[in-house]
Amino acid sequence: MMIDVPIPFVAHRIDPPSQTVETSKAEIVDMFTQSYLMRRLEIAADVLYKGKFIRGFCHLYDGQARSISHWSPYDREAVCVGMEAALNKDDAIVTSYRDHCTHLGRGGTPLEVMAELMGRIDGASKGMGGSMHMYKRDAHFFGGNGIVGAQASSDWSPYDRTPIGAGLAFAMQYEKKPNVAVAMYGDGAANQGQLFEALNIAALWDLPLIYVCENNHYGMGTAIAKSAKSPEYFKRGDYVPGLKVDGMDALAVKQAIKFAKEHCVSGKGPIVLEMDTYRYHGHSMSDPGSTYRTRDEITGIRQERDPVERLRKLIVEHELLDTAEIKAIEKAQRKIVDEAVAAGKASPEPPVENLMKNMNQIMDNVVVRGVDSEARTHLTEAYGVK
Amino acid sequence: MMIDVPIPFVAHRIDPPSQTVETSKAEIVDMFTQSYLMRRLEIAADVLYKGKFIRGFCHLYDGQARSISHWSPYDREAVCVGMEAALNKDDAIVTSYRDHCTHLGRGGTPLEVMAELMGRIDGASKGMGGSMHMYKRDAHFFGGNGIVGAQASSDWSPYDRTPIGAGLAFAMQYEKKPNVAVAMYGDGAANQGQLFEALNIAALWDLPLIYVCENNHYGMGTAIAKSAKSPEYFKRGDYVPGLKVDGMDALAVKQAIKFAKEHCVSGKGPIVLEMDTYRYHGHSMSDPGSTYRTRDEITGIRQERDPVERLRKLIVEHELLDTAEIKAIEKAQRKIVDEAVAAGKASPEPPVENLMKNMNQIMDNVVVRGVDSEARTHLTEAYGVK
Amino acid sequence: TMMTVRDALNSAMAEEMERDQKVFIMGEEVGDYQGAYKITKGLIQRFGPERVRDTPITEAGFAGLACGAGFMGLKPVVEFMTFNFAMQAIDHIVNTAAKTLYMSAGTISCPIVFRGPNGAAAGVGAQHSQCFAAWYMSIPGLKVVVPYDAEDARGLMKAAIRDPDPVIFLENELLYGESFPISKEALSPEHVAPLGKALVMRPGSDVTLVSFSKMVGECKKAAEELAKEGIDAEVINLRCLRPLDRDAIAASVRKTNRIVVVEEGWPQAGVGAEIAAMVMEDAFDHLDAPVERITGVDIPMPYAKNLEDLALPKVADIVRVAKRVCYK
Amino acid sequence: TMMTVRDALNSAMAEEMERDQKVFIMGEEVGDYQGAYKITKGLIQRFGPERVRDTPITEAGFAGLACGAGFMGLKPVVEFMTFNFAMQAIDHIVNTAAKTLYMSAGTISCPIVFRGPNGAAAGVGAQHSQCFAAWYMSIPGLKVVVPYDAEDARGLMKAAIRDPDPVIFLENELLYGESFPISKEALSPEHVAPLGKALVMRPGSDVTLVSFSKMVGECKKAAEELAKEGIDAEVINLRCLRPLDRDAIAASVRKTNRIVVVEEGWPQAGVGAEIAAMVMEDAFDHLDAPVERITGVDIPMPYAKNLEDLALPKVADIVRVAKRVCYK
Ligand SMILES: Cc1ncc(C[n+]2csc(CCOP(=O)(O)OP(=O)(O)O)c2C)c(N)n1
Ligand SMILES: Cc1ncc(C[n+]2csc(CCOP(=O)(O)OP(=O)(O)O)c2C)c(N)n1
Ligand SMILES: [Mg+2]
Ligand SMILES: [Mg+2]
Repeated sequence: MMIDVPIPFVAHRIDPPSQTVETSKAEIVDMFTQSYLMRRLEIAADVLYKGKFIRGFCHLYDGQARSISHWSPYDREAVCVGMEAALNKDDAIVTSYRDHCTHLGRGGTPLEVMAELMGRIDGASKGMGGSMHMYKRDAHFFGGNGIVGAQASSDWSPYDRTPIGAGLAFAMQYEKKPNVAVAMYGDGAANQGQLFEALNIAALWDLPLIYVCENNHYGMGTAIAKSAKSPEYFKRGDYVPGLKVDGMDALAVKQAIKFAKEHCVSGKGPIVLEMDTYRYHGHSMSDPGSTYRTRDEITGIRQERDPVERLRKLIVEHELLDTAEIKAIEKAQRKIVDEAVAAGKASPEPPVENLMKNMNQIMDNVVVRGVDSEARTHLTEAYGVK
Repeated sequence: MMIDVPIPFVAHRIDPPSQTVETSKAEIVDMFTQSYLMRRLEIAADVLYKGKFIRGFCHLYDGQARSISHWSPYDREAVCVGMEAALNKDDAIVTSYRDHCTHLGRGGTPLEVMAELMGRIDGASKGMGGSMHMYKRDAHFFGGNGIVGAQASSDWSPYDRTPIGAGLAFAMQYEKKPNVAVAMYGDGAANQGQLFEALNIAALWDLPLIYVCENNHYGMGTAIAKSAKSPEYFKRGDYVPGLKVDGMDALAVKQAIKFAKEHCVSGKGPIVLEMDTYRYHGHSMSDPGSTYRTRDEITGIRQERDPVERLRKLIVEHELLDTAEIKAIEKAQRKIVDEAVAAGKASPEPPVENLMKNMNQIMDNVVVRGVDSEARTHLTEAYGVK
Repeated sequence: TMMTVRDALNSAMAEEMERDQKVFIMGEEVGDYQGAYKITKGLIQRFGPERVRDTPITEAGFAGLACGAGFMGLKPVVEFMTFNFAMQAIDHIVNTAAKTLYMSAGTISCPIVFRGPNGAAAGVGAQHSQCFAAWYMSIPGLKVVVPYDAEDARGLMKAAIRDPDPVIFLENELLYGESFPISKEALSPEHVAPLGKALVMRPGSDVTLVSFSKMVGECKKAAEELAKEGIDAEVINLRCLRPLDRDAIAASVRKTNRIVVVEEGWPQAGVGAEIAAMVMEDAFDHLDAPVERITGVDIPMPYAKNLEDLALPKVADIVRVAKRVCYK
Repeated sequence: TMMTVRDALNSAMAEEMERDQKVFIMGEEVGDYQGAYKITKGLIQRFGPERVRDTPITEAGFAGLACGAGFMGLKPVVEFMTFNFAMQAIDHIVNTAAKTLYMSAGTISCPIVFRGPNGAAAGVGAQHSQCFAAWYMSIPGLKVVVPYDAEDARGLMKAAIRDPDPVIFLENELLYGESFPISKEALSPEHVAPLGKALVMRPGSDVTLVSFSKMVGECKKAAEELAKEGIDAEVINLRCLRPLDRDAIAASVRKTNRIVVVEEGWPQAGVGAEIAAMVMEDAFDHLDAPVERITGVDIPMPYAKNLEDLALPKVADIVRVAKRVCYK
């Protein structure tokens, strides 16, 4: 089944892929199912946050507002599901704090996400990492590499994912694997110098590296015009090819990632994808986004472009499922989320002995000091075999 | 008097300046005099280094070779004198370890250079900074901002000058001064991420900042093809205009800097200049430069392009001076250098009390610890008035 | 009167901007957004976007830029959204800001205040809970300020901005919203607190509790607990880690003969280590018990609340250890 | 047999590359140029450019890249031309390499060796003479190795490469060319030295001299001087700062009752501070004199030779202070 994506790709130093995407009923239904699950999961997380089940900075002026914006990826499901449709689990991903969806996309469970958010033992990182530090090693998911917590500032380190991504790509090449590494970052992070350092190395060494810039037009309260002289992120690799993609369209994302992966795996080096996500909602309370257009306009555009709605529309237009079938999917996903929330709440906190676990793998001679001089733990005695 | 520079400027996102440079007999003679002085000073420094008057890493495998290459700017006099011909002393400069010539260009004395190299009190930094840390605050020269010592590795920090330069430019703008800041860096340094960070800010804020990339085609043992995917340094500002300049031609440099300064001061923001310095000599022993062409070729090209020789030729061609007059200049400059060497050698080491001087300007409560607990110096007692 | 630490910092900066036109503010979200923690609230409205500069998220770039501006005689006050991000700029802080005055034989100075929240907040995990106090206090050429209450925050911020050399100003996010009594004197626009002087927050004769920033509050609480048990603790607020007020610490130890140092950071080569070493050097013969350090547990910060609680010192720890050194 | 530290490091890396194909080397000038200090000499010829990677001068970029490669199971050995330049990459070392294993509940590890010369060389001035030992030893999740001689260099480098977690390997440029006797055992390709164990270089009963890296040599010389004056000094080579062998230090103090710690770095919150604090905690009652720290002078490093000499500890300082703690 072939479907044309409405918005054309814009290319830089490369011929763009076709706007006609090969897909199937199963794929579209799966994308819808996945993205609907992601949407519900984020809504549930938001409720949990407000109910103080998830740690955050309630004393902050705008903590809640930030939390909502950080967690509500109303514009991100398309990127996640589109990406996974073109990758396999031997391809590696390193992403930003918005890692819940990525975690699901990589095959993680809703419970792993929910429990991690609440700092519980069933979490993706057993409660040690927190909401923004989920990892899934067996699916080559190297985490929301940054920081944790639904709060204004320390949720994550925009700077440190792209060189890591280059390292993942290096390993693919070193081990001669037919895979790529994907490094995801925001428009705000796109100005960080390390990005340019890593891209130069990746280009010199022809590493199979896909940069994915999720341009939601704001980094915290800063509009891109204030943070980037050249906000054409797909061109920011300069001498590296790039592609601008409608980041609200899962099929466009799939097509772009497929194209990028082929480019990389064929030995042509890195590529930069800009996912335009037309940020419809405020990034935070202080986002002026609502001052320059009416609520109606925003709602209207959202109905047109919302990634989940778009997939639903596709299903309806092409008569892939009937209304009852769609409803059944939605119901099933909501149930999954409800169960994950309940299981997450029921999940115990990590046991006290995990406090000093996993600091070193070889624990010989490692003695961890507690808060005072009398509290000492010999790690081999506590955790290890000699 | 109008003179055409032989090699055209290559421009990026800007119309290049004219190849015809307005100059005068006085200017050319002065450029020759200055650059001849710089050449002789560097040769003298080399001799001093070999005579162990200047500290260095003689135990290194290639210390000497590096020292020579680091100090012998056979390709740099043009950049220095050309630059000064277009700037005034209210414009600011921050440069790399090759700062001797820049120091002279800014009005520093040969003795200041020589004595600093030898770690003596008459040095530009009173012996505290070392060969690569000369400053001249009253001429807005903010140093060879990096490191010291004619040795293989720690002579300098390629990374930290461009943001500093942006800061100098910021101050010009903040104080509404009609001046520019010049930040100089090498082709190896050109890949550092901070460069891109600072350039983005400078471009966003329209700071009067000139990036000068001295492309001598190698960073230590690394040829540009191995360190930069895109070795077109004048284009590396991407969205920022750039100009490629024959860095061996003082008049071309002057024209380019004049052009760049006008661009900046008129409020158009930063610009990137690449000074192509066609590195004729080895950067070090391990430089393969001599393996791919014959000695004769290199000598031939050097005679054609050597910046000092070129200025001499210009004087002869345009009959600005006769042979005797040129000889007289050379003799006078050699004498200046000889005297500076002698005075430098005679200059005492800094007094012991300078050890703890200039760490803080407000010294209240500052007690400096010596090598053991009994050695303590109250700075206000030692140096200050309460 | 009462004042929050946030207002103390904000008013101190505003007054110094008023006083000296060379003072300007830069950092991420300091302008339109009013600061991630609202410390710069209202300043862009009052002083305009020329003097309150929103930067892109490029710490190395803007910290280096601040150094250049400082070289030229401007007085940047640079906000790091948290000091964790300052690691990206630390080369400029150490190699450019701290060392240039010395290297240039006193001709080029770098009058910058680098400020922002430092150390553990709550629920922000391993990458954003680090205390950098010990790192910075080791660097000659810097001054390192660690305010506790509103009085500290105002007086020390004003002193830091007026200091002609680089100052690291380590705040604590969890204190921003706390209200403290503030003296009339400290409210004067001309009041500055001295850099390098510790403050006795509570005199006592049995044991000295030394700390900085948020832990001063915990020590005060511990002192109250201890008083109930008949132990009279002296509480010292260091205020500044470089210069470190060794004399104040040694004088207290000469009186109490016992000392406990409290910090949230990691133990190895921490602030407590320095004070232990320094007390040994200056008052060894007066010690009736070993110097005790109370510190954060020597692990990356866990996220789960129960473990995070265990990773940081609490009042009960201070009480327990203070009793131990008093052999009670 | 005798071996230089350079050859010890070089042969250790070569053997580990031979042993494990996942080990590779990267850094500036490590390949064609053979290393700025020739530590990687011959390796590109032997193992090819795939496994000996010359990088551009972008420390943050290649250190971050190494972290990603480590996550995937490769074992990068990253050369910083000097550790001064590692400040540009320190966020990756601390926030990525050191903390990820913990944050990921043990699922993602980062087996990297970050190596290169650390501390003062000679005549290189303030920006390139800094000792980072105390900074790194404060970071949980890292191991920090500080070899002195060829025996250390070989055994510890091999252990560091085999360790599945990040290791900071602090060398000293001035030792590279020095030859040391090396045991037959240490020459075996299978020999590894334990991380976290100090070594008694010279047993003694009157005073303990503790140090690491180049200063171990100075302590040995000082011990000889002291012997002439009838003082029997025990010399301890720490070898590793994290884990720190507290037991070895405390055991020595229990025997000698006196200790002097020697380092080239700055005093405040330095290695010596930690050891002073730690000795107080573990052996306070055995101390007959305060722990003394000998350190670099608390200033940026001056360039002029006469001042540089004054800025660093010398054998005479060690002798003098050791006598002081022996009350002689
Ligand atoms: C190095 C660093 N500086 C600052 C921050 C604080 N911070 C967290 S998120 C953020 C904005 C990031 O914007 P963008 O990259 O556009 O991501 P978005 O939230 O829009 O997805 C900032 C400044 C940080 N985490 N790390
Ligand atoms: C951050 C940093 N990394 C590495 C070095 C070591 N180093 C000194 S000079 C140099 C080469 C610089 O090359 P380039 O920028 O081309 O300058 P050139 O010597 O050719 O003028 C290197 C790697 C340093 N000083 N600073
Ligand atoms: Mg964004
Ligand atoms: Mg070069």
